[in-house]
Amino acid sequence: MELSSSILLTIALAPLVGCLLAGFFGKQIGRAGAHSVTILGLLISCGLSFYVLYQITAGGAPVYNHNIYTWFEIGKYTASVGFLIDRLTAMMMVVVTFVSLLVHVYTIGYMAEDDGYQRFFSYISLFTFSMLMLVMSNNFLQLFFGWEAVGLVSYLLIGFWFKRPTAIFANLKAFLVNRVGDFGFLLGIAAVLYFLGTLDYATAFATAPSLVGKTLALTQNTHWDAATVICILLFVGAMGKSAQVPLHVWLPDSMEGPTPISALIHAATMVTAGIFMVARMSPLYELSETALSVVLVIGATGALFTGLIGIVQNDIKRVVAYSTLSQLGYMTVALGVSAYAGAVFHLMTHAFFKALLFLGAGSVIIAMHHEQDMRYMGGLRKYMPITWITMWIGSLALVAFPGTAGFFSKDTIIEAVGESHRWGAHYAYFCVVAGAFVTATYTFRQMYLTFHGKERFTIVHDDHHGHGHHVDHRDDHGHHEAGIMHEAPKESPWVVTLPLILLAIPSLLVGFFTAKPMLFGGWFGSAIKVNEANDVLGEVGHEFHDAFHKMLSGFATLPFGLVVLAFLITTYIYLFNPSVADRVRRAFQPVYHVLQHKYWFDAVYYIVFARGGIALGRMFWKGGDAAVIDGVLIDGSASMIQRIAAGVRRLQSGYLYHYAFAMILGLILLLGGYWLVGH
Amino acid sequence: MFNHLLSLLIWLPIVGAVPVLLAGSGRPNAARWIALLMAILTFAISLFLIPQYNPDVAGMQLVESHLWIDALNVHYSLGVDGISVALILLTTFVGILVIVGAWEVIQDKPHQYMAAMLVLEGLMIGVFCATDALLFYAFFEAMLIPMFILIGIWGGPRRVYATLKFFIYTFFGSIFMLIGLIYLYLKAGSWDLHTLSTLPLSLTEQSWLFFAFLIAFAVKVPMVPVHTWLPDAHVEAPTGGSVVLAAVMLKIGGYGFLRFSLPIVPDASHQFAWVVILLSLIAVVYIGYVALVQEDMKKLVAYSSVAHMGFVTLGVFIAFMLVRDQGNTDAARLGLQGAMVQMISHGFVSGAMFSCIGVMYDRLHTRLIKDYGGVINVMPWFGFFYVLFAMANCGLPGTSGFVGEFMVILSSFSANPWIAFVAAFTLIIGAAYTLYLVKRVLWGEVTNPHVAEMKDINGREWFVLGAFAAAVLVLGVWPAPLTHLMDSSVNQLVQVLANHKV
Amino acid sequence: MITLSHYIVLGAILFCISVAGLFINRKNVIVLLMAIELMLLAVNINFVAFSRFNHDVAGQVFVFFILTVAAAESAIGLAILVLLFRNRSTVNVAEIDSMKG
Amino acid sequence: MIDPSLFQLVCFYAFATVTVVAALSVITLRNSVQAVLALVLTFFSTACIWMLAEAEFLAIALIVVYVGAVMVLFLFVVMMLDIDQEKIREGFVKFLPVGLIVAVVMLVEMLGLIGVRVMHAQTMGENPATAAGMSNTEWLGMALYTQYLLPFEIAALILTVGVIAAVALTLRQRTGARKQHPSEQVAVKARDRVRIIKMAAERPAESQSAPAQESKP
Repeated sequence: MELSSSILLTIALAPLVGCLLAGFFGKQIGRAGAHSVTILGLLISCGLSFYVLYQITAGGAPVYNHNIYTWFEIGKYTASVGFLIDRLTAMMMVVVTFVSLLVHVYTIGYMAEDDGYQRFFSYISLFTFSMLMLVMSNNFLQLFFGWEAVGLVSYLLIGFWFKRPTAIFANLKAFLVNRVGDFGFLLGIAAVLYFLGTLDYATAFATAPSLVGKTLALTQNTHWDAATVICILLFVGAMGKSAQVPLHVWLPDSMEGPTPISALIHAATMVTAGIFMVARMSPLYELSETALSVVLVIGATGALFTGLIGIVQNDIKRVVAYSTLSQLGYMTVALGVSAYAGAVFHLMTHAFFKALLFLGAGSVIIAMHHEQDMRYMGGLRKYMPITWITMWIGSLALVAFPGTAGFFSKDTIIEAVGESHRWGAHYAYFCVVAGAFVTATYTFRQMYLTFHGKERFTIVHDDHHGHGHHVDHRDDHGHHEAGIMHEAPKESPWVVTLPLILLAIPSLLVGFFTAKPMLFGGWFGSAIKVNEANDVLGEVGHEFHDAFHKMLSGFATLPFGLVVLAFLITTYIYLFNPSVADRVRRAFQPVYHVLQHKYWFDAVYYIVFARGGIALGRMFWKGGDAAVIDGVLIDGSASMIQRIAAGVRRLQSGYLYHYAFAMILGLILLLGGYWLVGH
Repeated sequence: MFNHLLSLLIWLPIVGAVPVLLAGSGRPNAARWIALLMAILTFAISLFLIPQYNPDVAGMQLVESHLWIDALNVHYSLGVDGISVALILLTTFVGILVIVGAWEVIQDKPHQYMAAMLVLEGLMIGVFCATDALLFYAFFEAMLIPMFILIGIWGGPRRVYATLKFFIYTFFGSIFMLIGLIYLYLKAGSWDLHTLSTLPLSLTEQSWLFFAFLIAFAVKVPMVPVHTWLPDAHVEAPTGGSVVLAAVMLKIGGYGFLRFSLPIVPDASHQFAWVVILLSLIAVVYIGYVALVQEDMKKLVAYSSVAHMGFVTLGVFIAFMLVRDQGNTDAARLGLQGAMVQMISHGFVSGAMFSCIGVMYDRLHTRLIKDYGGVINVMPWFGFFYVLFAMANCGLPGTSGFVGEFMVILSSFSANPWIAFVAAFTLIIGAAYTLYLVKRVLWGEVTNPHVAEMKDINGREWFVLGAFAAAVLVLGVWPAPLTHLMDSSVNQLVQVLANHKV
Repeated sequence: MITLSHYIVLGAILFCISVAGLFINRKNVIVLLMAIELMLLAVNINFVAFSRFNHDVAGQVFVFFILTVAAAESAIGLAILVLLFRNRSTVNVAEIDSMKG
Repeated sequence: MIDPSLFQLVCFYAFATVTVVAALSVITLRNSVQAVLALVLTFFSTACIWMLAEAEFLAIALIVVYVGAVMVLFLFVVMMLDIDQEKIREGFVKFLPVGLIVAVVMLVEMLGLIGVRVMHAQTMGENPATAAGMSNTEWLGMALYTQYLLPFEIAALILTVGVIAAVALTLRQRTGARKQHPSEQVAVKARDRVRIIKMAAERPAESQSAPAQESKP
């Protein structure tokens, strides 16, 4: 049965309607109204997404690829707005709407006391709409629309608490770094249009093989392979959006936004748009070994080195943020070895367990009254059991404990890298395996610091101070004394815990049931194209018989060994002998220093690009515009005329006889001239 | 009526200015209402252009022609193609909004202000309609007078400097155009643009004429390095003046390139296209950096206008590289369309940005960024519009600002990837200066006690900003009607510039 | 035998005398005005002579006109002089320089 | 018997000498009145020279208009104004060389251009007026009132304007002088002359009591 476009339109537009209602009529419909309409919109959208997924997988619906309307049509170039619904899209739609729905519900609890309640709901619904436009697009233009629109919402949401200087710094940074990526992305789209003459996916992919042998003369003598240029440019976009080294700097700072959006946007969905995009473009990427190697190396670097930073972070959200960076690196590595399905699969599982971890962290933050520093937590296990358990599930998935969703995706990636012979694959293999250890280290450290060990906060009952403090908690972020609680932490309300539970289930189970078809069964069909020679997943798949056996064999792999090692070390340090942590830190002071400063990326960027840009601008302005153009050319010519006029003015003495003298001199000269001519 | 639709459009606002003036300072409200009525009437009549103009036929339509000056063979001849229609609609649309925008803001001699606006509107429509070179020139120069008055009377403290600079700059440029036109007249014996476009000219002649036109239109656009009048003029101009200046007057430079440089001197334009392209790219990058460090909001937006207009000139002249060097007419059409869409879009976006600054200026009477901060706390609706227009200004897809830049970048990649590379730099620098502005003005705590007393926008301001927002969004989400309107004219233009004249 | 040259030479001499007068009396407006009258007279002599020698009436007609205009001119010139003297109490040209650039 | 043409030549030289000498005196005499008188002499002898050229009408006109009217005007002005002669003559010697050099150079150039020898040959020939059977005045009048009528009228206009302008320039409204304004006198109305003021019938209480107290003693 053919998918109907009205269903698809409803999926995309229902969140938009919710957004507009909550945003424009927030005052009229009130808080309850705002969350009701947006959640209703999301429910419709999510339900229909599941229906579409069902239709696509089991209902035998063919791939839907139709334009809704023409955006412009100039000569042979047309740009349209339309939907391409295949299995990849359907899966993404489900992930996006499902996580988004849960985040909506969670927000009711998390933002309960915030003034911008309606605004927040409006934003996240707008985000859902944008993200759906991105994943459902059937052309590059709409992809770019969604791409930038999610960037906009991300900008708005990071700066949601716009009174905080750090938040508005972070959102500007996020937008600009993303723009650097978009810069490449837009050029990539331009290259696609130039070489393939179309913006439509289907046509572009169909004609992609014609790229072979085409080159682009970037200088007189260097000719670049067309496919490589296109793919690298597009990947620059992915680097921005999916926070790959060296454009990763915005993601940790984006934690200035409220936690629900950290979960939704900066972990589960938006940041994976880059991964989705590369997977979508697999017919193009398969044409360029060079581009894939670039992807591979950049991803591998991110996977290991950003994870290392996570180990030294004390902010609970930042640990998760660096872990997101690292996991995005894993996905990128998978793309780099042509294991697109693996990347997308990890994207999906990661969406669940990382959203879970973020929401769990958010739950902890609520309980701690917006204290995010783990050094003032500890022992929360007994106060908030649901959060504790679900976070452990998420953590196990993150460290790829056999059987969890994360295990199937991550382990497959590691194996696939092992199978690959692409340039850089060895480096990548080292990175992802070492990364497994790093991941486990920061994850367990985080769990221990938060939920286990001694309580490192003191509860001071202070009724007179208590409630007012509670109401405007977000204003006094960072003001209140660290480690002083005015009441005991308690488990969050059901709107918070319900999404945790609902996310814990897929984090635990989704891999077990879907790993085989999605990874090895060619489940994605035409959506992902892998060349025969690059099919590392196929190689891995030979050894994959069923999920259960895979799970069992997972206990015997090197990465698992590293995880266990990390578990033992962290358990010893954080549960039994906390002083070791300090000793380790002192012993590796230089390394710690480097990690603490995040390899100085931020500092260098700030000095070079922000300060440098301002300095350059000032130089251009004062030196170029004010001094040269205005000073010398414009006012200069004016003042030169003035000076000449001042000189000429002296001749204008005002004395009659001077003028008469001039006249007579003229007469004499005239007569002299006649004289000369006459004789 | 339809036979003289264009004349009606030109003269209605100009004649309508008379009753506005007659209403006098004693009855300011009467003057305002009459002016609004005239503006709305003009807009309504301009809407008739849509059914009357047939977008599938290239060439001038709704033509009128009468002999004007016998001795010089000057005709009062009017006509429109798709490009003109789009620009006329933009003019009449903005015309209403500036009058509404100035409603209570202009308390000093409102009748004269409104009358000047109406006259300006009529003259600008005249520029877009004229198909006789001397008539074009007459409108082109006459336009300066009301603008001169607007800035000179209702302007800021340095208005005298700014007005003089504005006037002399533009006048300096157009003198060269006049010389060029006189040369063409002596050669062809006609001022008719179509006749001139078929006049054979040697390459040397074309080169001289090209630079004559370039100076005139480059000042108007404005292109680097003759852009410095714009920030000063904008800073000193009243809000309405800035809006019209940015939204419509700058477009006349771009329009002039299309009407004069391309058809009359195609070979020289091809030969010197690199000059214009280089200057356009400098405009995008250099001006972007300059905008980044501005301390005055209006100056910042003025500089961003220069950068955005760089895309117009880039799109126009990239077409030569594409058609002549590569024979890629489709990409050339894309580039020209992009330039045109960028003109229209920039009309909306910059007009909206200046209106926003006007809204703030009316409340705090300062344009310095440092005096603001945290405005969104007290003016949430205003903040919504401001962010929307800021996003349009940095070219976010879904807003009109994106469409033109997108098309131009796509087509310039076909010409030369490096051009696209530099042009696409606007994505970063444009976002940087715009959002840096937003950050310092909107976000943050309220630090200035005066900001705390600011009231959110009233119904009148809502109407102005809302109308701009609607235009920005509609054009951004669905540009096809606009591109269709201009398509055959652009196509014809591409044909023309493929023809060698030498 | 009087020839044309006689007249023209006389005219030239008168003209040069008046020019010299302009120079050496550069402060006295009255003498300046008189020198201008002399100059006009020199021109008139030439006109009369040419008219007579070339048998053309136009020369004498022009003398007539020049006389008319010169009379008007000196009347106004003197009026200005009187006015000037009334306001400035001087006819010294050197002191009348408010037109200086 | 003296040859008439020779006599004419002698006369010419005599008149010319007077003219030149008088002109020189105009520019050199210290006294302005004397200078004006010298100018009158210049004009008079020039008129004589014009007589020699048989331009009788213009010669007479010159004497009547210039000597009779304009020069008298000059004299009036010179005598009327109290001019400090000494100050006016300052710099006479200083500028003399320059003036002389300029004048001499010009004269040399002019004479050179005139080409005395070349034009020497052209003699007066027959009087055109006589040849046409008219007097000089008639001859001139025929041209003036037919062919040059419009310029003539314009000249008349210029002269009129000149007179009016001269009067307007020198006219002075004396302040402080008492004059009658008949028009105002006629236009006057009764209420401009007499003003009737309404006054309260009774005095205010305070001022009433004050005189009462005074009157007591």
